[in-house]
Amino acid sequence: MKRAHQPDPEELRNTMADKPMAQQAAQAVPSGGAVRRASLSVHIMRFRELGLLGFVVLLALLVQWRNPSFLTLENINDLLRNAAILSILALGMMLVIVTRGIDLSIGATLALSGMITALTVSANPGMHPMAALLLGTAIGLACGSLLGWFVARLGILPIIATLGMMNVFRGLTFTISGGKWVSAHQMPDSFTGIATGSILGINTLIFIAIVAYAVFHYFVNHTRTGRQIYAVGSNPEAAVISGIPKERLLWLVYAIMGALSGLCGVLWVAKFASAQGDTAMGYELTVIAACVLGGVSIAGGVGKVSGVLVGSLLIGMLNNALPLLNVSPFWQTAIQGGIILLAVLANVWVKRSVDRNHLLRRRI
Amino acid sequence: AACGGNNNSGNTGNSGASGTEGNSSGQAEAKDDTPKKHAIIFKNAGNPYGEKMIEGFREAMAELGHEVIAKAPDQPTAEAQIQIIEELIAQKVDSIAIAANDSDALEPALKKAMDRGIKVLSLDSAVNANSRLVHVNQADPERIGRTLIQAIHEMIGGEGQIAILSATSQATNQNIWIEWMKKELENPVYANIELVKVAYGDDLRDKSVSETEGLLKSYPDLKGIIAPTTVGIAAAGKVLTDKGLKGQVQLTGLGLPSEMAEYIESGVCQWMYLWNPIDVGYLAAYAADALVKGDITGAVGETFKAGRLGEKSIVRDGEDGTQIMLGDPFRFDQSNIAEWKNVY
Amino acid sequence: MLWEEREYERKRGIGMAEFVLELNGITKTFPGVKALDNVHFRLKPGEIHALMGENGAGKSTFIKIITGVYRPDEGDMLVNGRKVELKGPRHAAELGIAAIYQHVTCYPDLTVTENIFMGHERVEKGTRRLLWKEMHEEAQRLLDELGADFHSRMTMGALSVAQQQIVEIAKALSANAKIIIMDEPTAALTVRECEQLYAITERLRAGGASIIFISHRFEDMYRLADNVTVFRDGKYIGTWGVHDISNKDLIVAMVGREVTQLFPKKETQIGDEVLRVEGLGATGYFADINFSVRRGEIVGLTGLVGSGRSEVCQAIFGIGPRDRGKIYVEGREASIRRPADAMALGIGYLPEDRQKQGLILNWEIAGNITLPALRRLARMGWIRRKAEWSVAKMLAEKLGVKATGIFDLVGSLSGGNQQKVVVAKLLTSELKVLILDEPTKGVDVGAKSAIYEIIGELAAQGYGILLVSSEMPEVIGLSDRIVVMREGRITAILDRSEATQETILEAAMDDSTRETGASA
Amino acid sequence: MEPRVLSDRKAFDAKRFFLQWEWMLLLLLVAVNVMNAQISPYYLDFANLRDATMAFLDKAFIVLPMVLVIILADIDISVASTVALSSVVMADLYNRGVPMELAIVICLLTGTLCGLLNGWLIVRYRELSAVIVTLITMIVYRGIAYVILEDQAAGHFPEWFGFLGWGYVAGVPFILIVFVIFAVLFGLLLHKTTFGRHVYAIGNNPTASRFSGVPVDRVRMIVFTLTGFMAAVTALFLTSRMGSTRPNIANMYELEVIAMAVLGGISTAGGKGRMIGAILAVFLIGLLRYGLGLINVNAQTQLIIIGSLLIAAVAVSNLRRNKA
Ligand SMILES: Nc1ncnc2c1ncn2[C@@H]1O[C@H](COP(=O)(O)OP(=O)(O)OP(=O)(O)O)[C@@H](O)[C@H]1O
Ligand SMILES: Nc1ncnc2c1ncn2[C@@H]1O[C@H](COP(=O)(O)OP(=O)(O)OP(=O)(O)O)[C@@H](O)[C@H]1O
Ligand SMILES: [Mg+2]
Ligand SMILES: [Mg+2]
Repeated sequence: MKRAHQPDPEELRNTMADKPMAQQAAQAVPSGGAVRRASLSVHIMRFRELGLLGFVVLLALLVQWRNPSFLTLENINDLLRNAAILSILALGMMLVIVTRGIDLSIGATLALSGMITALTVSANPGMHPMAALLLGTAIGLACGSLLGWFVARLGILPIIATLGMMNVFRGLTFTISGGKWVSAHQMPDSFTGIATGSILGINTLIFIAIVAYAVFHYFVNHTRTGRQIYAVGSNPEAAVISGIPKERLLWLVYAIMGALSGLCGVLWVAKFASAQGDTAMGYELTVIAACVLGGVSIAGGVGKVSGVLVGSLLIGMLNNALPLLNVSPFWQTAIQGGIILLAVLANVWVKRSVDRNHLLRRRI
Repeated sequence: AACGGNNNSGNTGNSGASGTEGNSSGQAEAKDDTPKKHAIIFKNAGNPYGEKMIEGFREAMAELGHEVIAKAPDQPTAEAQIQIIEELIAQKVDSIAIAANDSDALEPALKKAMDRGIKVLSLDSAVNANSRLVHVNQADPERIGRTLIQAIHEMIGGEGQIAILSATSQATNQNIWIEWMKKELENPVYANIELVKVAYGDDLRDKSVSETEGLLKSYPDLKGIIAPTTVGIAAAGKVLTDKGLKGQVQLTGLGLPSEMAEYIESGVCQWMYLWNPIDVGYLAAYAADALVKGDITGAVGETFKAGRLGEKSIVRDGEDGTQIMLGDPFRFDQSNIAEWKNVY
Repeated sequence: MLWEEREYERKRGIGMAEFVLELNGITKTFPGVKALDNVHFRLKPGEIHALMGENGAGKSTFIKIITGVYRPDEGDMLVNGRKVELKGPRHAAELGIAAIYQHVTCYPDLTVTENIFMGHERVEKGTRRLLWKEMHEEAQRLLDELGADFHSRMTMGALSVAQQQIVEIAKALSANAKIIIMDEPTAALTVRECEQLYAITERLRAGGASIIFISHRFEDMYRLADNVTVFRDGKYIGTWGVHDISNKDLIVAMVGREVTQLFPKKETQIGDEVLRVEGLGATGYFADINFSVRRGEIVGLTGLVGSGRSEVCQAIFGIGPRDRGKIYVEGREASIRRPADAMALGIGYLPEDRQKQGLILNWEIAGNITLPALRRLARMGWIRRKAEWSVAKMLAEKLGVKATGIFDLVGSLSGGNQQKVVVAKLLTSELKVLILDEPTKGVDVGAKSAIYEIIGELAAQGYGILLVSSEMPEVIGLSDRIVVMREGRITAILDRSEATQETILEAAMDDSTRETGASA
Repeated sequence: MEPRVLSDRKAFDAKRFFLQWEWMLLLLLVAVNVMNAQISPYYLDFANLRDATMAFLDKAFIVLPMVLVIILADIDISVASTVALSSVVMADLYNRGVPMELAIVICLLTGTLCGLLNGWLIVRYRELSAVIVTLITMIVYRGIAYVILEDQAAGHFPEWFGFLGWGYVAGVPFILIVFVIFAVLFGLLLHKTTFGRHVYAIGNNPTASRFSGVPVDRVRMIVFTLTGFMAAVTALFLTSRMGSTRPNIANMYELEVIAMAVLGGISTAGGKGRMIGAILAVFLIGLLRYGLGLINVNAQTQLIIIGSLLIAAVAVSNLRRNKA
């Protein structure tokens, strides 16, 4: 029933060969046991993140065994600080992917907003850091809105629109900076303090990420607009027929993604105390990988805030742990890829065995 | 049907037969003063270091009255530089000065250029001896390597663990410098210094930061970090500053004054080195002009006048290459950083 | 502005108007097709109004105009006597119009509750926060009321089509709609579920709603409707009281001619066994399936929705799971691991969901028909276009596909004609056994009798036919033998002579369901 | 039922015919050429034009199978890594004393194997989509290339190997000839054979295809394997052009390849598009880049121009379709 007209590799799944397990749960119990069934299926849904979380914990223990400095407070703080930007971007990307889209331009948007903000701050050292954050976010928002307009109104496929704008934004960054970098000495301490300072005893970056997660959790699960975004991703045709403002929501999703990229641009520049033209080049693929690890379905409609969090943490952990393990630099990429592959496959195996158990339990 | 690459030796690196004589063929070498077209290719666009180099190149060419074509690909890859070389060949430029993204991979393309009578030289980051007439070397790799070890030795008081934070694992320059550093360390003077690791930050900010943090955690007794790359040293400076390790872990290496001013002024990095990229470009321009005019051919012993830099001579570079030395690396410390930080 | 309209209505008093809904002179053209041509329609308060017509008559298009999905080229629409110009689906919903569409339009990844409340969620005043608990409870209440056997927190995609239909109805109920439109809601339902639906519909009417009901089943109309309106080829034919018009006249109105015999059972020579399954089983789906089909025989396979018929068929066809049992074709044990194996052995399968499983909607008729037989129409992998087209033309004409040519896009055909194209796909290969899964689902009388005729003819030609159907008259009328399934097992194999509605239902339902549903 | 006669003539629909995307591309291509010739005196030089094709054709080899992949509604982002791995394997073997001929064969095998592994993972683990699988193998393949060559470059190939990337046959670049042959083969494969028809069918509706007996899994495996093979072909030509190789070769090629296919009218939603469009797009982007390079437009402006072109072209085609 899912997207009858839309060619979709996912659709193969819906053939009789492998039906969603909840359905099997539904048939397993005769009518009357509705409540029991629901709780069962709810548990299975949770299982995904749990499985991944288990993997993360296992990996953490393994690393800890090899290098005891891994699970120190300081290292965990470093890890989270480094994963903060990734995890914020992954939130926006989750929404984009939920609507069956993809955004390849975020690295470029991030660089553009970071560069403009850095230039502004270096010209006006007195600028309040909050103003810098707002400026960056606004620039990202503008970029994202433009993209959203292309996707929602002109109907350009997201992969093309964002690929094109990736080039444009990147080119603009180079042009605006005139080939120069903005360096640490040009940035006032108040600005770089965005990344080093702390709020309520938590590093600002981590704090911002936590706030972003809280806001997103609320937005996605407890507001109409949030749920409608999922509806659009789940079945765009149905969404149109039932009067959901699909175009506006698509636009909103890209605008949010842009705003987050803009915000992260400022954070990035503040964190590294340097703005360059090639900042975060290719970073979009890492962000997408985090989403995918976190169980966001490329086919749309599926994706959870908690999953994205775990996915980003896993990637953040890999980046943090491999240098600690004294792995040869030449092996790092391969190992990283291998672990991601393993995590994804393990997820599938677990899911399949759960399915099989359900089938076995069915009464015929 | 022609084909590139007449490379017949089997070893890597700077090898191969004489690349110079056979190529300076044909072309009329009348010493005319008509304006020529000189091209410079940098590694990638949007790199202030490269911009400065190009600035120096332009400055010299303006003095000489020639036209400059300055190019850089959007990404630092050899593939993109090959394409640019093709475009320059088509425009029939007179010389190409290139800061290479890969020492070997440009060989067929540059040979094609030389076959068409274009004078090819490399600057900053060399191509192998086969694919150039001469290399304009910003500083002697041996001097850089040894100087950096000497510097860290002095900073940490002659004893303790040190680590190197490099660019990518295949960056040619860095690898040569690291080789020299290791050679220098063999000197008994450094018996108490232990090089614990060479980490690679890939010239990416985030990766360099993670790698630095990893070093600090894996080697709690680490006394010093040498980062012979501009991105790496700035990232390391930032990490040391943020973690309040000033004075506990020393930092030196090669960095841009503008990027490092903050850390040199604060003392996180007591001093570091770099050459003047403007002069590198400037020197390359005079060398290119001399090559085109036929004043030099790239052979050892030849000399030419390089504007404000005075008389320069061509010296041997390794087995079979030749190079022009700019001079020693320049030391930046608290006394002079203020005047340089706004230059480049 | 909307508020003003409502306010105005309130002052006038709802129900004062003679008709809750009135459409005049509606015309709608799609590129190349005049789907509706100056049609009229009137709906009285508290009425159940059947809308009938052949496939492609324009019924669904008409519905989409009422719900604001399409805008009419010409014509007026009056709600409660007031002229409205719909701005979109949401506007229609605000006017109290809700529709259950022919092709279920749900959000498979969301929960049942969300599906029910999408577009009119309950939110906290002020904070606009969604009131999940309240919605879940309300949804569950609606579902319980509708006799659903699933939970409101389940994922929609996990439900069967019938269950999804119930959710759609719950959605209309939750929106408090005053005008409810159901486009072929019974097409995917079995007898028991139809009964439930009738009851629900009656209750809706009792609650003050007016209902437009589209169906190809006459039984639906007689059981429910007060009046019936007939469209044909996009034109308005007439409106009658259900009991004022004879069945025969109604069919003439719909089809434009007389449809003589509905079940043209030809006398066929029943020959040797072509297909036999022994001990077929798939963990969690079905078990111990034994039956056989002989040459020239039509074996009906029936049961309630979800009894596992489709799974059995697909296992035989090599596309579904199967972990036990043997399949024999013409006495020889067959190893079938994928559809191509089954087709090579002479087994063809007509899938139950023609849009998803049967057709490539944005392809031409020709390409669709020849897809299963491409290999044979090609020389060393090279497609021979001429041969391909002539086969397609021959089959499409033989089955009477209503289109301008074989290069029409299948997606632009009406349901019945799409179904004929799916049947044509089967005939491209040289088959011995045809497994037809609900071949007349959502097909009009005319096309239905055409398909029955085709089935009879195929049996006469010596095909062994396994006919899966939920429609009792169809199964009884066509089959030589009837296999009845319940919850993944065969509960009875009845001979033509012993098969009646009662005997079949008895085998199809277990004790608990029989009490509620056996009145049919 | 009344007998009905169905036409089996394809009515010539002038509007539809001229609204085809390929015309638009052709028009753009002509425009680019005219513009280039106008602004650069070096452009209309036969030798230059001929050599220009050599500079961008290497990645074009991957565009051909990528068209099939995208029509299947899949995507393969591991291609650049496959190029790197096959190139590195070949060079490393050669430098270890394996004869070049054999090394080339192994290079092709490596690419094919990478593609096969992609295909196998995608088919075996249907829960994962092609994006996910190839995103991961992209990292893995590149990683293995690093493991093999570490920080070394490998090269010093025999002289004849340079012919692949730099040689001419009767004045025509060898790489162009090979590309034309492959392009024709792929065009025929996609448009004239059952295999091609199956690819379109799967891209449009995989479920219905399965029910029609189309060997869905096999077709997908073959297409991904072909992609791997063509990536290895690219590796051959690219390595020949560079004369040596490193693990970071062909960086970010995947996005350029996808951009070319997509500009060529191949819809990432699957089931739509034609080979000729992609080929036109290859030349369009290649020649545009070359022209911009000749007038020394800087890299950042080139990025902006190419990005805007991609969007503008697709936007215009969308607008036209909506109007039609
Ligand atoms: N979006 C569309 N584009 C083009 N033609 C269409 C479209 N929708 C419907 N049509 C055509 O309009 C006519 C009426 O179709 P409609 O779906 O309303 O018929 P129907 O009466 O509901 O048939 P069925 O009983 O099979 O559901 C058909 O000829 C159909 O091909
Ligand atoms: N399109 C579908 N999507 C999801 N689940 C389905 C779908 N079709 C059937 N099912 C589920 O598969 C189970 C087995 O149903 P199956 O289709 O084999 O039954 P059936 O007796 O053939 O019924 P029907 O004739 O309606 O297909 C059913 O319980 C139903 O929940
Ligand atoms: Mg209809
Ligand atoms: Mg069924």
